[in-house]
Amino acid sequence: MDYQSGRRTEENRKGGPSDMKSGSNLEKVLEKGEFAVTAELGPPKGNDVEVVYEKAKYLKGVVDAVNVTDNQTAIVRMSSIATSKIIMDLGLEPVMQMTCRDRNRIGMQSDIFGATALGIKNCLCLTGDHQRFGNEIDSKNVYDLDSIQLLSVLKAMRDEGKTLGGEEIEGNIKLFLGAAANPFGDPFEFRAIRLAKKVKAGADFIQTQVIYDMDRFREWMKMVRDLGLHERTHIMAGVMPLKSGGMARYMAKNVAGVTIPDEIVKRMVAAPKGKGAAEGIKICIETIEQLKEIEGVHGVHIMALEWEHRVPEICEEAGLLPRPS
Amino acid sequence: MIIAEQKPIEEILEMLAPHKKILLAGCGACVTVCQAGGEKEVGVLASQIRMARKEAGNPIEIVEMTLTRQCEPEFMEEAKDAMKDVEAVLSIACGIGVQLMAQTFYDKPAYPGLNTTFLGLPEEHGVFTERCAACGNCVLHLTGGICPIARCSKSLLNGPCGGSQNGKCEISQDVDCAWQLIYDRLKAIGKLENLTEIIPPKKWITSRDGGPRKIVREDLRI
Amino acid sequence: MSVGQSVLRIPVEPPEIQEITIAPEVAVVGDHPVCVAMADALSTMGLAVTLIHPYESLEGLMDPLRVLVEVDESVAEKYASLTKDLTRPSIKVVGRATVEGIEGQWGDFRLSVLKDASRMEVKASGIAMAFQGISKLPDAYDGMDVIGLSQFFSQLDIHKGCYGQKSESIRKIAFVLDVEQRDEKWASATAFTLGRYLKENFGTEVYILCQDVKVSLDGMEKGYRRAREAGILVFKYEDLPVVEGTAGSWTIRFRDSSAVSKESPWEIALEGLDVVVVQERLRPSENQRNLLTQLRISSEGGFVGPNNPQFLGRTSKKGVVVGGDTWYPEYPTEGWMTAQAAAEELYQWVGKGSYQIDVHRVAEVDPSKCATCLTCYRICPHDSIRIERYGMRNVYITTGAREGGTWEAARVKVATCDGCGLCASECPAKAIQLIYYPDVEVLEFLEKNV
Amino acid sequence: MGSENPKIVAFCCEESGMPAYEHALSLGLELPEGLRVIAIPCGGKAETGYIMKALDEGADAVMVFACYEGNCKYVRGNIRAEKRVNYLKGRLEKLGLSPEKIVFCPVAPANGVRFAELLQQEIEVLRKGT
Repeated sequence: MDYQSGRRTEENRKGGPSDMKSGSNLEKVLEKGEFAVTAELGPPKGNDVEVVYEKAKYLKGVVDAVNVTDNQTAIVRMSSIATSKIIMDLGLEPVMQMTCRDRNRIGMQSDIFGATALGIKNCLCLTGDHQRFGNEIDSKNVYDLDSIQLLSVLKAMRDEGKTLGGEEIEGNIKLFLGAAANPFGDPFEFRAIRLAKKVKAGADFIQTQVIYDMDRFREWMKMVRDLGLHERTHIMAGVMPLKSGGMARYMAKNVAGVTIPDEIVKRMVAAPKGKGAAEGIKICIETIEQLKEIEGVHGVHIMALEWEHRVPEICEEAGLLPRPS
Repeated sequence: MIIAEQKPIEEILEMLAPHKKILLAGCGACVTVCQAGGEKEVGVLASQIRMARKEAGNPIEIVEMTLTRQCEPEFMEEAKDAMKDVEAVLSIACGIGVQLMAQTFYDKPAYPGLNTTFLGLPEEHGVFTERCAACGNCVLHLTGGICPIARCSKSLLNGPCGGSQNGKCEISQDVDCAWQLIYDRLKAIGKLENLTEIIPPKKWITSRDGGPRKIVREDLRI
Repeated sequence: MSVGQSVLRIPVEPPEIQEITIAPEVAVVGDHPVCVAMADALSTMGLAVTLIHPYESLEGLMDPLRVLVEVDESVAEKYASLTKDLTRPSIKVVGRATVEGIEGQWGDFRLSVLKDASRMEVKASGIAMAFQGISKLPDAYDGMDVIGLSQFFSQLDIHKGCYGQKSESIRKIAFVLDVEQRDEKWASATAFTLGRYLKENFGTEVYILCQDVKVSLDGMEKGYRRAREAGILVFKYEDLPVVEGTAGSWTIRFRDSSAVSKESPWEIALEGLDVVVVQERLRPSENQRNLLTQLRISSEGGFVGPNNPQFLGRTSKKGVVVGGDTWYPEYPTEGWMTAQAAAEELYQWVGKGSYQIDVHRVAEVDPSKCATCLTCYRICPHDSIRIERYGMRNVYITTGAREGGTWEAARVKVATCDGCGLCASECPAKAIQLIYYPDVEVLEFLEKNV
Repeated sequence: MGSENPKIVAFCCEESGMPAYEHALSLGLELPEGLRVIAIPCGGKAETGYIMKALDEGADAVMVFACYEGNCKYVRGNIRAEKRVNYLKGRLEKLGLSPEKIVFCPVAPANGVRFAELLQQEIEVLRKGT
């Protein structure tokens, strides 16, 4: 990694010779108009690097970039920056996730300095799950910034070379900025407006919440296209293979922000014993096939948490391989 | 108003363990209205403490009194005589009252009998909810009169997070999603365009984050 | 050591009597035929009555009785005499009008009335109300094409014996009663009367399914017998009858427990029914609920209408009565009875001119302690402590016998206070005492005797 | 003391508890020696303060005799009393005392037998507890 590239010149301040925002692989794939594929990797609940190695092994070569979660569901894990650096050294490209829950603007900007210095080029800005869900429910949350404000701060750091406080940045921040969108949250009519705000704030790409309810997603995409947002950002649709009928039922009932239509739950429940996982993967592949056909969808984000080893097979079956190099 | 609730009785008994005679001081303002520290609660709590101590074979004497307001130095006078004969005071006012007790009667311990909980209102008789976070920089004109700082679990300023479902917050079905309320209200008053504007990062310096706050009004100083 | 049993009784102080004057004028409000009967009764008692109703004419107000007037001669008789009597000068009829708000207390109510798009104020010492209810099909039959009893009642064409869009008379009809509310006699009375009328005039086959046959209502025993004689079949069920099919060709299946022992009821299927009428649930109308809320009288439970088995017409607020089983097209005989009872109840409050009040047997607020927390205002069952607009502010107010004017603390309206002590026991500031029975009596008794 | 001849403070609603007590007397039923009867105009007048004061003064139990649900002359006095009793039971438990020391007893005005029975039941409960 060329740590010297951080030095700012008039040339790269404008975005560099190639006019790329970050020059990341994900950015390249999306800008070329290819159907991009990302996956997700949850860091270990400790410092056991072997866990990261194991998961990364399956993802290498089958996806364009890998999201590294930031203490997802408020459970304490290895930091997103460190894990990102580790998988980078293994030859994968990380999308470093950053939530607003745990750090204030000082901590977040500082971490961005550090992350970009380490060569991390993609950052996904998230609000973050409330700590009520995690294993430190007594903690104090921060939410100094919200995800939209975080996007605008990082955009200004990149494009204007200034911190939120207005200080000149020593060096040159190059980042491909992402944000999440949940087409299934409420109020539904507000969801596209919120996406517009994220795009306006600086989201270069969007990864959506997992999609099972295609009808509602199509409706949302229509609202998105009506606002012209699909041309101003790259929308990557989230998918997650269901592992069993029980999981389908549980998620349909208990996970806020996820809706699973009855017919999918029924299909999962009806699957013969031992075949649930296969059915889940089949549904996932069908979903990807359908998503490819929707105007404005530029890629998929496969969230197979603790199931990283099934990602290659999903990509293969869904005709997403080989990935562009 | 300030909403408070009584501390668990075990905690109160532990605080009072070293004492044989105390003043139990209620407050006639907010905590009376929210039914946590008025004269009635003084009586009930005093009986409760006495019973517990009697049961433990270590009786305690309790002087009961309810001050007009525990947040005004002048009203502290009301407790002056009573404080002479007691070892300590258990105040069932908000945290402000306990502190003023401690400050006024400097040589005697002042214990908090309540947990001061939030600024809110009774949604119905007996149900209190938080409404204001005293952030020092009001945004209610932008958010349809519903405070996202106090009422959104994440104090978000630019709309609901992905966890908003059926009008409820992701943390609990008992918590309304503030941004759903804001959306509905702005829709009702035809101001939905407020939501398309990005509210920039908040200046938390006016909040507790800027250090203890103080207002000096020269025009009022006597 | 035992001191033996001891008792603390509520002290009986010599009463401290004050006299207040109540003007003998009342307002009768509502859209129910019972209003007419109440107005009639109150006026007969010598009170000045203002009858406020939403219809063009009194006939409109009496309209729900239209069908029964034609099928029952006793109803027709009463109907005729009522509408005639209401031309009396002591009754002022305000038609095309709705009451939007009520303020004040016993002896001093002020009704805000909207008439022909303009507002007027009506003053009254007491109020009698009777509203038609809104009907909802029982959950078990909701969403089906069956019809509610009150709706059937109002849509029946009495001359042709047909109902709804159809022009030929009904061939086969079943009434399913007692589905959710078991003790409403009006429904049985209405079903039996209408059923017999259809049977006798149009040869309709009539089936009545109920849980109990109610004969306690005036004339019901006779009505029941005549219906049986006319050939109406009455069944008793325990498990809810199952209704199948569609309008025009219904089938009802149930187990009849009337004829044989409970252990072996008959399985019965009634087929080819044109119409199935179901006794619906009736709820107070929005207008009534609104007025009851303003008067702070509970409309669900509490002391209103059919939920008030002990005192016909009485409510928890002094000087307000509700006309009997008010929110349905009740059978007139019952209606006249409740109207009479309500009128008599109201007469007690406003008919005597002057009233003696024991100002001792009430609660009193210490304004220096009151935190204006509204607890007493919220809990008072008689609405003796309330907030009203005074000038531009909401203040606790009373215009009671003891003191007048406004007050920056809660104040008890002496005239309406019954001295129950609920406010005193809930007051978080301990600012309220019962004058006749202060806390100290109880506390001293406890100190001495326990 | 307690278990031998427990002191029971009975708050009796004028509309139900008191008539039931009088009825029990008129029937010549045996009522416990340690009974202290306090008449109140409505069950809802049994304040938390009264109940706690009675226990604080050394009563072994406090019983609130009020009307059955739906029968309160003052609409919800009996319901308020029952809620208060339940609330205080919770507070007693936190003190490590038996929640059985406070009971809410709906009773009909003409049921002196029931009144006496309820007292007897409470004495049994107290005996078992000690």
